[in-house]
Amino acid sequence: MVEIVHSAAPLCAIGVSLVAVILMVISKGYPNLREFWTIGASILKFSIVVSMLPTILDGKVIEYSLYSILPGLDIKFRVDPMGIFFALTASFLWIITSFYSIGYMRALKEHAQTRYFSFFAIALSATMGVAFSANLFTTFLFYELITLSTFPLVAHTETPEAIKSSRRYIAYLLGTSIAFQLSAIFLTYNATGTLEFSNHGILAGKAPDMLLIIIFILFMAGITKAAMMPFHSWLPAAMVAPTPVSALLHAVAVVKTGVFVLLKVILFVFGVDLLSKLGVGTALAYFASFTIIVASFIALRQDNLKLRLAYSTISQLSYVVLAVALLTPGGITASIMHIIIHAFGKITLFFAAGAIYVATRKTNISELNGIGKQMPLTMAAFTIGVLSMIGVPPAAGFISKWYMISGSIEARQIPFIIVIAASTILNACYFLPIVYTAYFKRHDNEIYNEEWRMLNKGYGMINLNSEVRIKEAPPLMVVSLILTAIGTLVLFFWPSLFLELARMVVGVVI
Amino acid sequence: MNIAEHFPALVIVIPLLFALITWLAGLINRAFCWVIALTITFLCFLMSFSILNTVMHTGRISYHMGAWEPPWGIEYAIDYLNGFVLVVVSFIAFIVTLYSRKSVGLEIDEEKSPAFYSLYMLLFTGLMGMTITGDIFNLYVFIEITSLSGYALIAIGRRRNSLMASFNYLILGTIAATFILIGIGYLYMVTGSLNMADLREKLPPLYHSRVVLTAFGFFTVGLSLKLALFPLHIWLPNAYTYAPSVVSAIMAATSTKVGAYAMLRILFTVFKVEFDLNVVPVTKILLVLSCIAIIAGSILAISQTNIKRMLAYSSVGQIGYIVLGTTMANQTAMTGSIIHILNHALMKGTLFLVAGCVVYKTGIEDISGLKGMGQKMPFSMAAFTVGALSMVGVPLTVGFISKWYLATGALKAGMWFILPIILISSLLSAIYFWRIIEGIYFAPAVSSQHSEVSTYRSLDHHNPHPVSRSRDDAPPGMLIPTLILAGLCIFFGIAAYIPVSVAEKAANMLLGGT
Amino acid sequence: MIEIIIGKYNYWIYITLMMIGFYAMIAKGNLIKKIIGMNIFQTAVILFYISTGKVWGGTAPILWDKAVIYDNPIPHVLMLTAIVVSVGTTAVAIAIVIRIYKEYGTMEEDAILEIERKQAEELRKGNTGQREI
Amino acid sequence: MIDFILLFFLVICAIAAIRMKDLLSTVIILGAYSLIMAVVWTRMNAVDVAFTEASVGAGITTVLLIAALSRTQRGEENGQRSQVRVQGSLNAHSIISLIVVFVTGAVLVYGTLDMPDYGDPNAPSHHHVAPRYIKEPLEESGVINMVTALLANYRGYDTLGETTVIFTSGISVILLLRRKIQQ
Amino acid sequence: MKDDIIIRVISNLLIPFIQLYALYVLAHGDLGPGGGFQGGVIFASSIILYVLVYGIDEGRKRAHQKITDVLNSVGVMIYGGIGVVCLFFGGYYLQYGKLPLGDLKHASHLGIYGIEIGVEVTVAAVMITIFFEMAGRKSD
Repeated sequence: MVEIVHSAAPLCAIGVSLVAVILMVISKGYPNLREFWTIGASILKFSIVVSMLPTILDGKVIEYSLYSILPGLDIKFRVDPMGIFFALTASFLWIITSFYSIGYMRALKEHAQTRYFSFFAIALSATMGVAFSANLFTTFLFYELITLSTFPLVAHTETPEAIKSSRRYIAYLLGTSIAFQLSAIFLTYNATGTLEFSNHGILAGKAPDMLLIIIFILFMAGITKAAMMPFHSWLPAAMVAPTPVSALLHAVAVVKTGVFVLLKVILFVFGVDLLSKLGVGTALAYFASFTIIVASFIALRQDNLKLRLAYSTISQLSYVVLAVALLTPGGITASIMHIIIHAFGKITLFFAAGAIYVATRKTNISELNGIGKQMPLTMAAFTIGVLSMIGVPPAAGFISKWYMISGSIEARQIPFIIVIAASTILNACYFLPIVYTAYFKRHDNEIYNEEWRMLNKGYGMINLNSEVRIKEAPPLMVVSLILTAIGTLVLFFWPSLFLELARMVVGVVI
Repeated sequence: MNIAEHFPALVIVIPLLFALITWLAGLINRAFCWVIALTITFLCFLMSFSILNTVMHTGRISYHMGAWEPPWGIEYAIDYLNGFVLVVVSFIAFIVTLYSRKSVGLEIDEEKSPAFYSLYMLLFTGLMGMTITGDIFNLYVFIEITSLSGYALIAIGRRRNSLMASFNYLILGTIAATFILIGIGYLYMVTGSLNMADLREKLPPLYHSRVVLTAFGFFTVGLSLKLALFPLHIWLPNAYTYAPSVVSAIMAATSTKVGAYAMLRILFTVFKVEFDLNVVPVTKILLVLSCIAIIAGSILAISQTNIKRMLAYSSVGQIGYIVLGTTMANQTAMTGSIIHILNHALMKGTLFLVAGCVVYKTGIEDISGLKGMGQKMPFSMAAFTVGALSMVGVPLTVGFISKWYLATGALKAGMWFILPIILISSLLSAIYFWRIIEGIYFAPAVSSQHSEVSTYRSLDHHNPHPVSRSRDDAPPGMLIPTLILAGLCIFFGIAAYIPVSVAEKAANMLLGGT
Repeated sequence: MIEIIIGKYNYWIYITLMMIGFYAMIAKGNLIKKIIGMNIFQTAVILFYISTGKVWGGTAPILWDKAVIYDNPIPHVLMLTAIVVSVGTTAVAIAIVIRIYKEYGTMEEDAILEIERKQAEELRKGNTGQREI
Repeated sequence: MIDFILLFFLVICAIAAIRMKDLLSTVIILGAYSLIMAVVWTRMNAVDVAFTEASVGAGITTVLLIAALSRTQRGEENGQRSQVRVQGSLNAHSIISLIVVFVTGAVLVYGTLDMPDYGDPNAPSHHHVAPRYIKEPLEESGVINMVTALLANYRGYDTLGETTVIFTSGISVILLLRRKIQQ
Repeated sequence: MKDDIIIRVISNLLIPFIQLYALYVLAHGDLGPGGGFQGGVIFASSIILYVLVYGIDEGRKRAHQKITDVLNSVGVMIYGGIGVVCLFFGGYYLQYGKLPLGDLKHASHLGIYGIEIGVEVTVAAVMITIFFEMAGRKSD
């Protein structure tokens, strides 16, 4: 039996950014102070999470039950290896993203920055809440909170199309979670009388198989944040948001929350044994494979950089699902690892995209000819990210791919190896061209400068004459994207900590 | 004399007498009216609270009017259920009264205010009386007091449509009351008793008598008319739309609830639960009707452009919830519907009060006019958002508690098909409320063309506020009550055990437990 | 069968009366007619009550000798209240009708609805037709 | 027999009252209806009720209705404003109403089948609480008119409610009709 | 109709008797049919007759608006008040027996009279009010 430590640390980790929100709103008029709060909160949050790490590594579990609304509806937190894993990822990336978005927002002189940073912080607390939640109700609570608090970020620009796509965003996320997730929760509670997560699942033997399968399907349909097809179209739509939002929320917080909750449900509500007994795991795996392939094909056809990244996200998320659906140690390890690995890789790519936009106002891949010479650092980081996505050493993507393959071998599921291989090729097909354009396509100077003048007339940021000149984005942004790129490499060379956590998870669930 | 022992009588008599005094005082100085109304509603709230407290400790209270023991005299019988409802009604009334001063000052001609407040108090008295009485004929009398004052209060809405709305309400209300009267007569004929508890004892041998069945049918139809259960809701939307804001608020928040309470009384106190389940298929009929009501109400609400009308239709749906819970006749669901009496009162109260604030400030009544209000009236709009989220049933709001109990209750009763209905209606309400919230916060302020419409909608002699994005919220006198209600929507969503503890006892009692 | 009719025919007459009034309430277009129907309806119900208090050979419930049979006084009392209620309702209804006539210049439901429909259209067009109280 | 004729008259009056086009005569007929009703009740020994009906139903109500007519209009026009629509809708409407009415009436008749016969001295309603009211008015209330005793004493609270209803209607009428400042 | 001598005389003759009769009905309510309610209505009808004969403004002179307005509520107040008084003498609400007016029989009797008076006042006043409010000129 695992030893349980009672401590309010998880609560602090969640609360700190909420406190920060208040301070931000108070210091509305003083941007520097406000940004200071953001940074301070993010660093504090990260350190709190880290402070919990040793306890977890000792094989203990931190619990804190905050309040019980009604019997069965407790707000309760439990920090287990998986939770801390996710929390580390999110909170660390928040630090970097804060720097990045400060640079971004100021460079573009965006409006309503206080609202932006405040809701950003709230979203992060909600993410922590999901990471640490000990039962389905708490999860659902913070899951909804993420949805609601990210809406203002998606709708940030308040242009008609921003409103339109944010409406689709809310419709998908709120709608499905109310319709399917909530009903799944009701059914679970009715069947088991509890909503607590437990290592070997709570549903085993509590209901007829038919009902269990229905509940499973409801959960899968309800956790739309995982962007499984056919419930994926909110993610591309959400790309109208400012790039940092896309970066953190749609590459890390929101979608990762989706897959994280999915894992939680699969491992701690149903349990590996039950699922393998029901045989829905394989079905889910096929579903995921379908998403992987189709999304990759759609990504091929996107010219808008962010959209292509979005579709790649959709397929990458399904990696996680696919891996866990194998229900083998290797698979589970792979899916957990892929959460962080994809997070670092994808955020790098988004940062790069944002940097390019800030520096040159270019959003389409076809316009990026020769950008590599112009923004060498950015593109270097971009390349690393791409490698990680494809899964080529020395980028971390290789690790997850490796475990995935071993997992499918354990599961004797050769088809999925083929799927992975195929998708790897597809990744290469839609990412390498970007790198190629960026570095090796020369561009005719005349048109080039012409373009430049037109482009920069309105913004009056730079007025360059005929020569191509190095023009990186503001330092804050460049630094942060380089950091994430380095992170990707680091994860390849020293993944031990995270592997350790992943193994602990595998240890308890199997 | 021990005053506390007479609270059951006083909680009705005091507002009644002061309704008269309000009228007299109004003849001297109109400023008194509001003060008296406020004081008395608050006093009643305190009294009902202490009554509920006593009930929780000592169980059912029975007060004999004129010391004539039942069944000879009229009895006031207070148990967990109507103790709870008493507190809800009196509290909401207090809040709305607190709010009313400015709003009434705007929407009612000054020299009419004494009559208005007097009738307002009478409405309140009637509601309290319907709740507290233990004698079916006395119930009828109080129903009539409530209805009569209601007709007049609706009819003085500031647009002429209110007259027709009120007249239709009068006709249907009279039909309902007369049906109830017929029911009483039939029951009296075969039992010779008018006392609810006594009837409960005397009826079971007669359960299969055609007279009793007919009486039951007439009670059900009459009360359904009163509480506007679909499809007998036709009077409600117009009435709530054209009535003065204060009246819409108090009626939407309390009178339909009291109707629902009376329904519970007849279904589960005068008749026993076995009757409803085994002898007549009433629970099944009501089940179907309420399901239709829930869905239809939400769908109709979506297609509205006028805020108050939209809220009215959503009320139709919410009433469906209350009835739905009772029809499953199991502990959890019943708790759900009793708790929803409170929760819906809070939510709808909040929303209608906000609607009143908007009318007061800008005269806007249609949804498109709310665009950009987030900047203009931040606090009111915050309250609106809370109320709306709570209607959708987001966790940590009262709405979620009701849905939780209803859904789990439905599952306990093995009625799976209820679950999708509840969730679909949540989705629909999410749609029609989200549309508004989005407009409030993420849309530019209404264009000049809009503001023209709005000034047209508003009173000619009192529209000093051109619609602008500049910060200009409702006066504190209206804002504070609204915020209190909104706050309670959250508070009871978190501290749910407080009302639930009462509601569970009440549900248990209704279902024949002790 | 026949004794049922003998015993019940007057109930059925009351019910006929009620239904006449009820019909007028819901079917008539003229508001005054609705009010009149309302009166008939309520009076018929009262008649029904009173008849339930009748006892063959009973005398008016005014005590002068304990020996005699008296009619049951309870329905009488209840119906006193009911009559009062009905006159109160009628008064309010009439008041509303007078106001309606003042505003719309007619007492025909359809005509009024017509006017309201027109008003709603104007309102959609946005040109003013606001009234003062 | 006389009772039957009176009841028959009542039905005639009722039908006439709602058939008449001329509202004034309708009101007059309603007054007649109330008077006959009062007579019927006297025949049933409900003297107090009859008295009230005579003064209220035949008296006040009629007066008020006539007053209303004097301020509005006399004839019932069948909504000339929109002849076609009105006619069409009216017919459909009245058919539906007829169905509703017949159903309701049928249910009521169904209910009567189990009722104690008219005037049956063994009807339960005469034996549960009534005897006390009949025996005790003098001792317990000091009056010999049982109705008064019951009205003012045993069920005095209902009567308070009833008086309140009257007050309510008075205030309502004031609220609705009183002109602004009356010199 | 002011100038019709016969009607004037007859009504002048009748009105006092009608009002007297109203009081009689009230006072007699404990012995025979009648009571506050019927009495009130009859009293009101006398005023109505007066108005029919002499016109509204004349009528208003006799039954002043202020007075009727006040009496509207005074009646109910008497009624409710008696109930409250019973409380003060340690009884339940409306338990006339507890009133310090001799033995139970007597006390109840007087109590009943009291409330009947209350009813009569209110009913009369309200009926008069309603009539006056409704019998406005067609113009308004």
